[in-house]
Amino acid sequence: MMIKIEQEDNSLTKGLQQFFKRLLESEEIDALFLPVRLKDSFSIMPSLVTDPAQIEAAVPLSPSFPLNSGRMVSRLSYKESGRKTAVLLRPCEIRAFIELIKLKQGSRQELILIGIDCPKALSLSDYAAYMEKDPLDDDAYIQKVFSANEETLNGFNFSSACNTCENPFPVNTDMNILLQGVDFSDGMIVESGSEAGRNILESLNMSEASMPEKREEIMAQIKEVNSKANEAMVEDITEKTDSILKLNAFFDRCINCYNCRNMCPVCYCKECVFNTDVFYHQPVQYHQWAEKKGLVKLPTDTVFYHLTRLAHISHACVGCGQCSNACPSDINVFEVFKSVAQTTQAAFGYSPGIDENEPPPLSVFNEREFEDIVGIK
Amino acid sequence: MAIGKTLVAGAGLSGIRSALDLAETGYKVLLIDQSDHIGGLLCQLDNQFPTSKCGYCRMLPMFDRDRSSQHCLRKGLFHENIEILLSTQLMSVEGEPGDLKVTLKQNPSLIDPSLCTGCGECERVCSVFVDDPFNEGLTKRKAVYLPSPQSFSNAYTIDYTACTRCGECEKICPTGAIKFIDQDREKFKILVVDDEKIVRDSMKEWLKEEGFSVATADSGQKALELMDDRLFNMMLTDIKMPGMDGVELLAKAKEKNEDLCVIMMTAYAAVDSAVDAMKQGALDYLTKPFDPDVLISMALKVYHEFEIAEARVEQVDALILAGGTQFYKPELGKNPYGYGVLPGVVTGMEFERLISGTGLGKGKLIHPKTGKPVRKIAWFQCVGSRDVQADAGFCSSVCCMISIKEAILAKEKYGQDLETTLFYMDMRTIGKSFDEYRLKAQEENQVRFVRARIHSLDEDLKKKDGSLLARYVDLQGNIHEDDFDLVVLATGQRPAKQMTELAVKNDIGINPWGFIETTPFSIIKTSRAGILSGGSLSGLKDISDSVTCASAAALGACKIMHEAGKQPIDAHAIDMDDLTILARENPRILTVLCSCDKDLSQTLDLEKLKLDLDRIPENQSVEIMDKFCTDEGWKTLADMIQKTNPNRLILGACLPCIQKQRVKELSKESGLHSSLVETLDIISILKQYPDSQIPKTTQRIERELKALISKARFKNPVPGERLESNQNALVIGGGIAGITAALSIADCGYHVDLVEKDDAIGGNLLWMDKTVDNLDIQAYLDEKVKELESHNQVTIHKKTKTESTAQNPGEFLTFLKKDGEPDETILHGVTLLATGGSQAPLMKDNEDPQQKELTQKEFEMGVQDHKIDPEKLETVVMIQCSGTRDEKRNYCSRVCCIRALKNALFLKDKNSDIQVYILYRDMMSYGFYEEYYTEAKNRGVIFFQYDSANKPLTQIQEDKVLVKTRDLLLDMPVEIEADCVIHATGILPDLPAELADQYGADLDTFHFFKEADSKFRPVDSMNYRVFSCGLSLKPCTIEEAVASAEAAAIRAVRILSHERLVSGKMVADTRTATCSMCEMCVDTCPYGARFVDSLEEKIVIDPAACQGCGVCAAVCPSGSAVLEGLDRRLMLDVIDMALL
Amino acid sequence: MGQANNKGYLEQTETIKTMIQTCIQCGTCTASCPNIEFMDITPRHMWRLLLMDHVDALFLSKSFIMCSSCYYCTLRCPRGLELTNAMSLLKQTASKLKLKQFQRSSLFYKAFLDSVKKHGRVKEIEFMTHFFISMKNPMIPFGFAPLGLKLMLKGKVRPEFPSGGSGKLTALFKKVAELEE
Amino acid sequence: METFEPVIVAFVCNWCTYTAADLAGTSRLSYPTNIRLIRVMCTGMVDPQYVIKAFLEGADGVLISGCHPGDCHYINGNYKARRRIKLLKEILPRFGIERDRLRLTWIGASDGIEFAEIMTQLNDQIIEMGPSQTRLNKAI
Repeated sequence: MMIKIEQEDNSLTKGLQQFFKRLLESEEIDALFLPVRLKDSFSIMPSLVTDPAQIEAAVPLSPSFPLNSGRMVSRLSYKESGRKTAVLLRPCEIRAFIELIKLKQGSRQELILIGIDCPKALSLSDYAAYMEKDPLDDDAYIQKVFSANEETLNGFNFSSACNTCENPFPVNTDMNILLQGVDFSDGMIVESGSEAGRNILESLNMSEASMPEKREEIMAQIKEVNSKANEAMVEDITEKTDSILKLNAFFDRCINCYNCRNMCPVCYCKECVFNTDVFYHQPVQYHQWAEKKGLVKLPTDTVFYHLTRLAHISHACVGCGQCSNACPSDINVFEVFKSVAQTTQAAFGYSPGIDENEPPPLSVFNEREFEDIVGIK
Repeated sequence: MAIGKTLVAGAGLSGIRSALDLAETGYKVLLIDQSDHIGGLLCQLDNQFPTSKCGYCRMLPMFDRDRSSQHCLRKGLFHENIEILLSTQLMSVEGEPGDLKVTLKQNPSLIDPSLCTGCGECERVCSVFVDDPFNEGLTKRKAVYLPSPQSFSNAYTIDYTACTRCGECEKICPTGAIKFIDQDREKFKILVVDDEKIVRDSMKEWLKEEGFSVATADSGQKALELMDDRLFNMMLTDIKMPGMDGVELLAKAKEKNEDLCVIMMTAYAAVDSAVDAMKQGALDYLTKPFDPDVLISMALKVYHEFEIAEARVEQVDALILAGGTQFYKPELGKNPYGYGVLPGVVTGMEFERLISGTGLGKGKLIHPKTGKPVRKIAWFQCVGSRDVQADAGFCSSVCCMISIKEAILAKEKYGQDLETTLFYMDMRTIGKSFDEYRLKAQEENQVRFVRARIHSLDEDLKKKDGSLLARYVDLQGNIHEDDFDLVVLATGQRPAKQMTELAVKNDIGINPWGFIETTPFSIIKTSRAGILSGGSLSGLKDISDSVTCASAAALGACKIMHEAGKQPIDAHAIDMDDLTILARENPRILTVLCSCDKDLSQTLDLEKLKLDLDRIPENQSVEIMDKFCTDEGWKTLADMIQKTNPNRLILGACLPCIQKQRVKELSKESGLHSSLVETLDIISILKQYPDSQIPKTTQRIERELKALISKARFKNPVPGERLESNQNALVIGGGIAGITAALSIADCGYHVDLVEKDDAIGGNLLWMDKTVDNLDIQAYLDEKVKELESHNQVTIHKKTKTESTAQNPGEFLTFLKKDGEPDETILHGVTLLATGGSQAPLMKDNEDPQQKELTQKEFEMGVQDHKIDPEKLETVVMIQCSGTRDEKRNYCSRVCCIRALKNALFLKDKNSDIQVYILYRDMMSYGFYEEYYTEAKNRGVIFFQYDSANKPLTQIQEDKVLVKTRDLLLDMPVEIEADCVIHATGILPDLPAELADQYGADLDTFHFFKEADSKFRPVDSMNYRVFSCGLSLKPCTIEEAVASAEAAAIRAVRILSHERLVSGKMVADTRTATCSMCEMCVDTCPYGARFVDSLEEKIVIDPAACQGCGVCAAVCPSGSAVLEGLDRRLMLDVIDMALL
Repeated sequence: MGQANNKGYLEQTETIKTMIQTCIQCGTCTASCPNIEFMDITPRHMWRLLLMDHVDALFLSKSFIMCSSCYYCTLRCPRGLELTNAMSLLKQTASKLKLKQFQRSSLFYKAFLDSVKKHGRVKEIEFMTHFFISMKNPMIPFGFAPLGLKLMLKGKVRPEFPSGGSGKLTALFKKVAELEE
Repeated sequence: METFEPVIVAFVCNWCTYTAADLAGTSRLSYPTNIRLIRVMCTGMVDPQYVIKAFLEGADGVLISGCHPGDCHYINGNYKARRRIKLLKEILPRFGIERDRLRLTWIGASDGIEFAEIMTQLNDQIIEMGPSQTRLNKAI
C-alpha cells in the first residue's frame, strides 16, 4: 500500500518529522532510530528516539553520512530488547545490516526497516567544510538532490561511493519513503514493503497515494549515470593498482590504524585478526625479514592486511564508502574495494544485502561447481 | 585387574576394524597377518564405491587420536594398544573363552627393519625377478622388495622362496640391515617317495644342492620303515604307486608323525585326488612334471614356515578370525573365457591393479599384454559364482557392484567415449543406494547393461588385432557377437585356504563350501565359543558389511573379556602437572642431526648451518652425532638430552630412527614428552641433491630445520582436552536390533535405558515364524526378551517416547514421555537409534473385499492365524518389487526375494500340488541364499522375469485374481488365475526426521539413517555419539540386523568405556574475547563439534568430536576459531621459513 | 494356467522337465550351440516352453532335431544341467509318439541304424534306399540326387546292392533295446 | 644469465596428497626440489591469508592440493577450499598476481606418479611465466 506524506508548513522535512512523530506515537512502535541534529551543533548523528517531542530535531535527509548506521542497528538488535524499533536507513545501510543479519550480528525480529531513496552524501571532511562555508537548509537540500538531481553541492562533490552507486534505492524493507520522481508539491510517498509495514501504514490512517509515473524511468536514468561513473572509476583505480608494486605505492601511507575496518559495516569482527597476537611479531622476526630483503618497511603487514580484508569481506561490500571516509592518510580504500568486490560478487553470483536468506558465499559450497579452476592445465 | 587381550588373525579391512574398535575401547589387541603388509585387499584397491575414491582413513580413531597413527592407512597402522605381527600365521587354538592359548608362527625377516633406511640399494643389485603379487602378477618385482608401495616403515623384505642367496644385497646394504641367518639346512630332513627311480634321484640331487638332507623310498612301505628309524620334517610323495598309494601313505605317516609336512606329487590328470589328499592333511601338491625351481621354492617355503619360523604362544581372552576371502581362479576350472590364454582377459582385481597409480598402467588404461590403449571393455559376471560347474552353487554378493564401479571408474578416468558393457544374469543391487548407483552408471555414464551370460570368448580372427569376440544371446533369442579390447572377469569368492585348514584342525565349523559357518541368527559366532568370525571369512561382503561384521566381532570379543573379568586400560591417568609447568616455560630447543655414518661436511656447510640456527633465540644448540641406531649412539643422545635439558627436541636422521615408536622410546628414557619431539628425514633430503651443491643443500636443510623450529616453538606440551563423558546408553526401539544393542552394551558392563513405544518388545519379529533356513524365530525372540528383562544393567521403558533432547559436550539429556507412568529425564552418553522399519503398505488399484491380494506379512500372518490354508490353494502368484525399486523408492529391500523363496518352499511343503509363480525383476538371492533359489526351482516353482517398464497387472475376479504379465523369453502374454497374490512391497524405515534431528543425525533420501560414511563408518552418524542399527539403518535380514546392532554397540562401548575422553592435540578452540558469535564455525564443522552456549554467550567445543581439520579456523576472519597445534601464528611462521 | 491341448505329451516330458527345472534362462546353451542358425526356436526358448508345460508348442518346433550332440551346452551350463541328454530324450519322445512332423527324421535314424546293425557300418546307398522306401514318397529321392551324384563322382560312395551283412551287432542292439524298455 | 628457479609453496593435505608425495619419494620419482611442501590437515584449513602471505613473501607460485571430491577425510573440506581458491583467483590477478600462479589440484593417496608429474609441470609453467613481481616487494 502507499500513503502520502503532506508537506507541513511548506516544508518537506517537517512533513517527514510529522510522519515519524505519528509513527512513534502509534502503538506499533516503541522507539525510532534516525538521523538527528545534535543540540548546538551541525553534527547530524543517528539517534535512538523515544520521546516524540525530540523528533523535531530529526533530519531524515541530509548530505551528512558520518558512519554506516547498519552497524549501529546491529548493536540495537543482536539480542532481544523487548521493544519494537523503527529504523530509518540509507540503502547502503540497509544492505550492510542485511549482511550483518546473515552473520548473526543483528535481527529484524523487533525492527521495522524504513528505507529511503538515497539523498547522497559528502565525505566527512567535505561535510565539515560545507557546513562552515554555505550550508543549504534541509528542505532546499532535498529539492536540490531529488528534483534537480544536481551532481555537486555548492562546489562540493558528492562522495565517490555515492556517484558510483548502482543501487541507491532501498529493497527488502518494511516500508520505503519514495522521493525520486515524486512531485513534492503533492507531498512524499511511503510504500509498504512487507506485511508488518503495511499493517503499520494502515493503522496510521493517512491518505493513500499511487506510484508516480516517472519514477521508474528516473531510477533507470540514475542507475545508468552511476553505472557509467562506476565503470570509469573502476578503470581508473585498476590502472593505478594493477601490480603489486603499484598496490604497494597506493597503500604506502597506510599506518595500520585499522580505521577503515573499524568503520566498515560488514567487517563485523569484534577484533581484527591483525590486532591479535598473531601479528605481534617477535623482534627477531623483523630482523629476519630485513635480512632477507635488505630493508623492511614498518609497520609491516599493511598490504597483507588490505588483501586479507578483501579476501574476508569484498564479497559482502555494500559500497558505502565509509572506509575512505575513515582513512587519516587519505587513501582511497573504497575504490580498490569496490573494484574487487564487483568481481568477487559476480564470481559467486552473490548480491550482498538483498536477501537475508542468501548465504554468504564462503559459508556454503556445491559439490559440482568451479571444476574449471581445478588442475594445472 | 587383568587387562583384556584379543587376537585378531588377519589385518585386512575387517581385522583392522575389529582391532581398532577394541583398542579404542581400551583393550589390548594382537593383530597378525600372514602377508608382509597390513591393509589386505583394500591396499590394492585405490577406488571404492560410491565415490570412486577411497575413505579408508575414516576408520581411524576419532578421539584420543594421538595414540594412533593419523595418516593414510595404506602407509600402515599404529596404535598404542595394538601389537602388529606380520608374516605371522595362527597355527592352533586351545582353551576356553577368556583363556585361550594360541600358537603363532612368525617368519623371520632377513632384514632388520630398525636398520633398514629404505635406500633401495639391495633392490638395485638383486638380479631375481618374480611376479609381483601386489599387482596381481601384472608386473615383476625383485626378490628383495618393498611389501607395499606406500608402507610407512619403508623397510625392505626378502622373498625367501625366490631369493637365490647370492649375497649381493647383504654386501651392499649400507646399514648392515640384511643378515642371512646361518641356516643349518642339513638338519631339515626330507623324504622323497616315488616308484620311479629317475624321479627319486633327480629330486634328491636338487634338494641336496640346496643343503637339505634327503632320503628316498621307492614305496609307501619302505617310506614307513624309514620313518620308524628317524624323524623327517617333510615328505614328498607320489600319489600313484603300486601297493600303498600316496594317500594311504599320507594317513599312515601322519599317524606316526603328526607334524610331518607332506607334499603330494601327481600327474595333471589326477589333481582331484591331490586335492582330496589336502583335505586329509597334505600341505600342498606338485603337478608332474615340475620344474626344479618350483620344487625348491616349495621346499624352501616349508622350511621357512615350519622350521625357521619362530613359534610364539600367547594367552588371549578371545580370538577374532578375519582371514578374508580368496577369489576363484578361472584357469583352474573349465576356463571358457580363456583366462591366461587369451590376451586381454583379466580378473576384477587385476583390472584394479592395471589402472592403479601404483599398478601396471601407472594410472593409465593400457592393454596388459600389448600395452596399447583400450577403448572397449566388457565385464562378465558370475565367473566362478552361481555356477555348479565351478563348484559354486552360491552367489558372491558383491561382484555386481564392483563391476559397476569399475565401469563407472573407467568412464570417469579415461573418458566417456570409452565403451563399457556389463554382462549379467541378475543385477544384485542389494544395498540401499545401489539401485541409484546402477541408474547413474546407466544414464549418466552410459554403461551398457546386457542381461546375458557369455558362452565363450575367442580372439577375433578377422580383425587379428588381439580383440576378443564374445558370443551371447539376447532375450529375443538373437545371437550377437561383440568384440572387446579387454574383458574383466568378475571372479567369485572362495574360502581363505589357510583359515579353512585352521578351522578343520581346530574344530571350528565350516559350511559345505569351506567357508566358516556361523551359528543361528549370528554372522560372527563360530561353532567354538570364544572364537569369532569377522568380515568376509563367512562369505564375501562389501566394505560396509565387512566393517559392520568386524565391529560385531569386536563386540563379541569385548563381551567375552568383560565376562572373564578383564578390564580395559585407563590410558588417561596421565599426570598433567609437569606438562602444565612446562607449558609456562620458554621454549629451549635442541637440534640434533645424525650423520648416519657419513661425513655430513661433505654435503653440508655445517658451520653456516650452525651459525644461522644459533641466531634463532629459542634454538639452544645444534649438535651433529653419529648413528642413533646403535646402542652407543642412542645412549649419547639420551645423555645429551639429560645434560642440556631442552624442552623441545628436533631430530634429523634416517627414517627408521625417527619413527613414532622409536621417538616414544626416546621420550620414555629422556623424560621429554614425545609430542615435543619434531623429526626430519634428512637422509632422504640429502639424496635429492648432488654432493657438489653444498650451498643449495645447506639452504634446504636450514629451511626445513627452521620450519621445524617454528613448529616446536609453538608446541603446547599439554596433551589434548579432556572431556567428562557420561557412561550410560540410550537405545530407542525395542525390535531385535534394539534388544541386541541393549543386551550387547549391558553385557559389556554399561547401563542401558531401552525405550519402546509399544507395550510389547520384539518389533517385527513378533509376526515372524520361521526363517528361510527353518530357524524358529519366536523361540529366539523369547530367549532374547527374557535375557533382556532379567538383565540388571537394562531398564526397559515400554509405551514411552523420547520427547526432547539437549546435548552438551559429553552428555545427552533426554526427556521421556510415558504413557500411564510419570515422565522421566535420563542422562546418557550415547544414543542408538533402532527405531526399525515396517513393510510398505500395498498400493491396491483394485477393490479386494476377499483379501486376495496380500503383502508378504499379511500372507504369513494369515497362515499363522489359520485364515489361509495352503492345502486349499491351487495357484499362488508372488510379485516382487511391488511398488519399490522404481522412481519413488528406488532401493532394493534385500529381504523380499528370500522371503518369497521361503514362502514358496513353505507352500510346496504343505501342498506339493500347488502351483507357485514368482514374478521378479532381479532375483536377489545373494550369497548362500542362492541355494534356496535353486531349491525352489527344483521343487517346481516357476519364475517369470519382468522389467520395470512392464509391471504385472492384477484384476480381481470372483474368487480369483487374474495376473497378467509377459513371458519375456517366449515373448508372449501370460495370464494366471491365482487364488492369492502375494506382493513383496519392500521395507519402509521408521525413523522420524525430528527424532534423528534431535540427536544430530541425518536421514538419507529414502529416510533411512544416513551413515557418517556408508562404507567405513556404516553404523555411525556424523554426531559421534549417535548410532543406528537394524531396519532404520538399512534393509536387512534378522542376522544382519543383529550384526549391525552389535556393531553399533561396540561403537558405543568404545565411548562408554571412558570416564573421560581425550581429544587429539590438534584440536579446535575458541578465543572468546575476540569472537563475534557469527556461528560460521558452528555451521562449517562437519562433525557438529561446535556448539553455541547461549547462556554464557560463547562458542564451546566438544573436543572429542573435533577431528582437528581446521576448517573452522579458516572460516573465522578474526582468528577466534583456532586449531590448536597448527594455529595461524605457526602457519604464518612456517610459510615465512619456507620462503627464506 | 490353461494347458488345454497337451495331447498326452505331458507324461512323456515330465522326466525331461525335471532335468532342466533349475534352468535360470541365462542363455549360455543358446549362445554355445553351433547349429543355432538351423533352429526355429532357441534351446533356451525350448527349455522355457517345457518348463511352462507348453509341450505342444515345443513339439511344433524342430529345434531339438538339429542338436548334433556336441555337448557344448552341457559343458557350459552354470546349473550343470544335462542339456544334451534332454535333447536326445526329446528326440526319443518325438519318435515314440510317432509325431507326423518328426516322421522323416525318425525314419532317417531308423534306416541309418538298421544299416549299422546289419553291416557294422553305414552303407550309404543301401541306407538311403531304405530311407526313401520307408518315406513312401517317390519325390524325396530327387531332392538328394544332386548330392548323391556329386559324392559318387568323387568316389565318396559306391553304388552297391543291398546285402545280408554280417549281423555282428545284432546282439548289441538287442541289449540296448532291452535296456530302453 | 642464471636460470630462473622459481619458489613454489605447496599446501598439501595430510591424508591424500601428502601420502602421494611420500609415495613419489619412496618410488624414487624425481620432482623439482624447489617446491616447498607445507603439510596441512586438510585443504579446507588453508586460510586465504596463507596464500596471500606466501605470495607477498615472494613465492612465484602457490599450490593447494588435497583429496579428490568426496574423498576428503573430513567429508567436505576440499569443497570449501575450492570456493576459497576461486575467491583468491578473482582477487589476486587484479593486483598483477596472475591467475595461474595459484593452483588447486586433487591428488589421491596412490597417485604418486601424478604428484611428481604435476609438480614438474607446475614448475615448468612457473618458469615460463617468469618470476613473480612480489619478489621485489619490500612490504608485506
